[in-house]
Order: sequence, then C-alpha cells, then structure tokens
Amino acid sequence: MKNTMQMRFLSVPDNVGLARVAIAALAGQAPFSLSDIDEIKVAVSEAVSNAIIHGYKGKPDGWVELTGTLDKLGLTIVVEDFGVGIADIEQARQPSFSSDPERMGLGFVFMESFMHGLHVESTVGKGTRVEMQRFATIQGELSRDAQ
Amino acid sequence: MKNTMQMRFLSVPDNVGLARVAIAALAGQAPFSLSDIDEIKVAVSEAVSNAIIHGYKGKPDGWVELTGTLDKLGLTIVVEDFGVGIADIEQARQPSFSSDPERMGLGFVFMESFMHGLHVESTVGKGTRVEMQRFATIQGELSRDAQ
Amino acid sequence: IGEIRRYLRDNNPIRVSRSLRDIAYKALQVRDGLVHRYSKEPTISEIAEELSVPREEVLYALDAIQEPVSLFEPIYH
Ligand SMILES: Nc1ncnc2c1ncn2[C@@H]1O[C@H](COP(=O)(O)OP(=O)(O)O)[C@@H](O)[C@H]1O
Ligand SMILES: Nc1ncnc2c1ncn2[C@@H]1O[C@H](COP(=O)(O)OP(=O)(O)O)[C@@H](O)[C@H]1O
Ligand SMILES: [Mg+2]
Ligand SMILES: [Mg+2]
Repeated sequence: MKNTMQMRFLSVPDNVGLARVAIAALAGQAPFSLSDIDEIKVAVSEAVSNAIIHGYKGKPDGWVELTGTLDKLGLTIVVEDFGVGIADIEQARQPSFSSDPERMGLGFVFMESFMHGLHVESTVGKGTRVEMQRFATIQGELSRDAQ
Repeated sequence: MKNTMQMRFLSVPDNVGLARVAIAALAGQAPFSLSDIDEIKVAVSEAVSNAIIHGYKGKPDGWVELTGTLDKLGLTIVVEDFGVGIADIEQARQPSFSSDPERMGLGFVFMESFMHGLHVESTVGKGTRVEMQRFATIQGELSRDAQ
Repeated sequence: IGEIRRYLRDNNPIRVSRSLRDIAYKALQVRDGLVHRYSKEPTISEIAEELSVPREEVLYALDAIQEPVSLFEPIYH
C-alpha cells in the first residue's frame, strides 16, 4: 500500500470538489473509515479554498498543486499555490483570525484538528505550501501493515 | 466553463479508480448526463489500464499522466505512459486484437465508440499517448454556452 | 483551541451523514424522475441540485457502488 498522486488544476472554485474526490479516492486505498475520509476531505477543502480565495484572490488562472502520498503510516497531503503568500503565519493560524472580516478564520483550525500534523511554509509574493499528515489507525491495521 | 486538470500517479491498478473519479468530477462541470459520464469513465479506465498492464507490464513504479481539459465544446482527455510503446498502432486498434491471448482486445474499440475522437501516438521504448474528445451535446446547452 | 477542536468534532456541519449508497440510490431515483418529467436526460448539475448534494459527491457515490472496472473484462481479480 504505497502510492503517490500529484495533480494540478486551475484556481477555480469548482476544483475544490475535484480535489476532495481525488483525495478521497486515494485515501480509500488505505484502512481509513468513512468518517476519517470525511475529515480528510474537509482539511483538503480548506487548504485548496485558501489557495484559491487568498493565494490567488479569486483569480481563476493560478495553478494549485495537490500531492497525496500513501505509505504504511497513512496519508500525507501537500497543497501548494504560487500566489500572494502569508506575511505572518503564526497569526494566520490563530483560531478566528482572518484577513477578510467576512470570513470565520477557522480553516487552519479545521486542518489542525482533523489531521495529525500540519506544517505551513510561505513566502510573500511567492506562494504557500501546506503539508498535512493523517495516520491510518483502524483497529490494528496500522501495526499489522507495518510489519 | 474553462478548466484544466493535470495529474500523474503510479502504475498501480487501484489508480484506475482514482483516474475515473477525477475525470468524472471534472466532466461533471460540463452539461454531461450520467450515462455520458459512465461512458467517459469506461474510456478512461481502458486507456489507464492499458498504460498499467501493457505500457508498464504491470510493474507498479511507472508514472501515468492524465490530463483533462474542459472548454465550450466539451472534454479532452490525454492519457500518457512512458513504457514499452506500441510497434503497430493500426493493428493494436483492430477490434479483438490483443498481444495477450487472455485478453479481449476491446479497449481501443470502447474508447473509439464512447468518445468523439481518438488519437494514438506511440514510440517503441518511449511510451504511448492517447488523446480523446467528448463533446457536450445536451439539448442546446452547448450552443447556449458557446454564445 | 482544545475547546474549539472539541466543538468542531461534535458539531461539524460539513460532515456527510448520508451513506454513499444512499446518495447513489437517491441520485438514480432523481434522474428517473427528471427523465420522466422533461423527457430528456438531466445533467449531473441538475441531479445534484435536486438532491442538494455537491455534484462531485453524487458522482463519487455512483462510482463507489459501481463494481467492474471495465464493462466486459474486470482487469484484476
Ligand atoms: N494560501 C494562502 N495564501 C495567502 N494567504 C492565506 C492562505 N491561506 C491562508 N491565508 C491567510 O490566513 C488567514 C487564515 O486562514 P483560514 O484559517 O483558512 O481562515 P479564512 O480562510 O476564513 O480567512 C486567511 O484569512 C489569509 O489571510
Ligand atoms: N499503453 C500501451 N502501451 C503498450 N501497448 C499498448 C498500450 N495500449 C494498448 N497496447 C497494445 O494494444 C493492444 C490492444 O489494446 P486493447 O484494445 O486495449 O486490448 P487489450 O488491452 O484487451 O489487449 C494491447 O494488447 C497492447 O498490445
Ligand atoms: Mg480558509
Ligand atoms: Mg486494454
């Protein structure tokens, strides 16, 4: 159960759905439960939406890259954009922080709470890279597979 | 309704499902019906399966590339592998021709009958590239969108 | 942040509660209803709208209940 998928797509809102189902299809190859997969999909939606809404400010001609890697331990997801970047990552990750007063500022909180590891790198004017892990932990599958 | 998705994944059989789901999600952005999408999925499955089974002879460490492009006219799909290639494309496309006596040799026939255009390029030892179109033709949607 | 986490886990409105099978079954019913009503095949968007389920989730569910990879020859056994 080792697999890798890389994809890139334009920064149009419809592609959030594309990213969700592609990741779900990949995650379905590992021993995740349906509710695990729902949580993983929420985390991916938030990261991809951020790339489109904030990274490219809604302009539809930017590339978003999504990579999914499955190994014995679980699933690693990377979402990357080449947009405006984040000046203060620590502030951006605070619950309820948003640069847009209309938004709830919970995207990073969702990613953090639904995944087992979240790592954000960003350079202003260059773009943002979000890496997240989710361990596969269904009743003994993990340790059995890892032997 | 203009969109592009590029993806690559390893030549493992499970990824046929990944390719199907990703293409279905992209096709769903155009005015296709459920049966249109089922046919598109069969064509993609056949092309991706060929890349895995024939192109890489079942070895799981080759890359398969899948590109989907939506425009006013419909969906264009490209499936590419960097495997053994096809010596005689005309022969390979014949109904019932298969290099494997166990197989039915209908993959290209499906692709041709379910899509509105099929173009195959291949170089022995370099790999194979299959390009297919499917026009979106639901009752006037096409012409309405194209205005 | 611990509290927010707990809140999200317990009250996540986004979580899909309906099973894939349920969505797929309803999608086929809705399709038949629309075909009957308008005597033409509906698009995925029309089915998804009627169901109030995102388009790609409808497609995903339908793919999930569909067994064979290829119409005539399952490739891997
Ligand atoms: N990919 C990105 N590019 C630029 N800025 C981002 C990106 N992702 C997040 N941000 C910044 O981090 C803030 C917090 O993100 P998030 O927690 O998802 O909340 P929200 O999206 O509701 O604003 C955003 O308001 C934005 O300023
Ligand atoms: N991607 C590919 N790489 C190498 N050979 C291929 C590829 N796709 C098709 N072929 C050749 O073309 C033949 C016909 O393909 P197809 O119509 O799908 O039938 P089948 O897969 O049942 O053999 C295959 O048997 C194989 O020899
Ligand atoms: Mg957000
Ligand atoms: Mg074939």
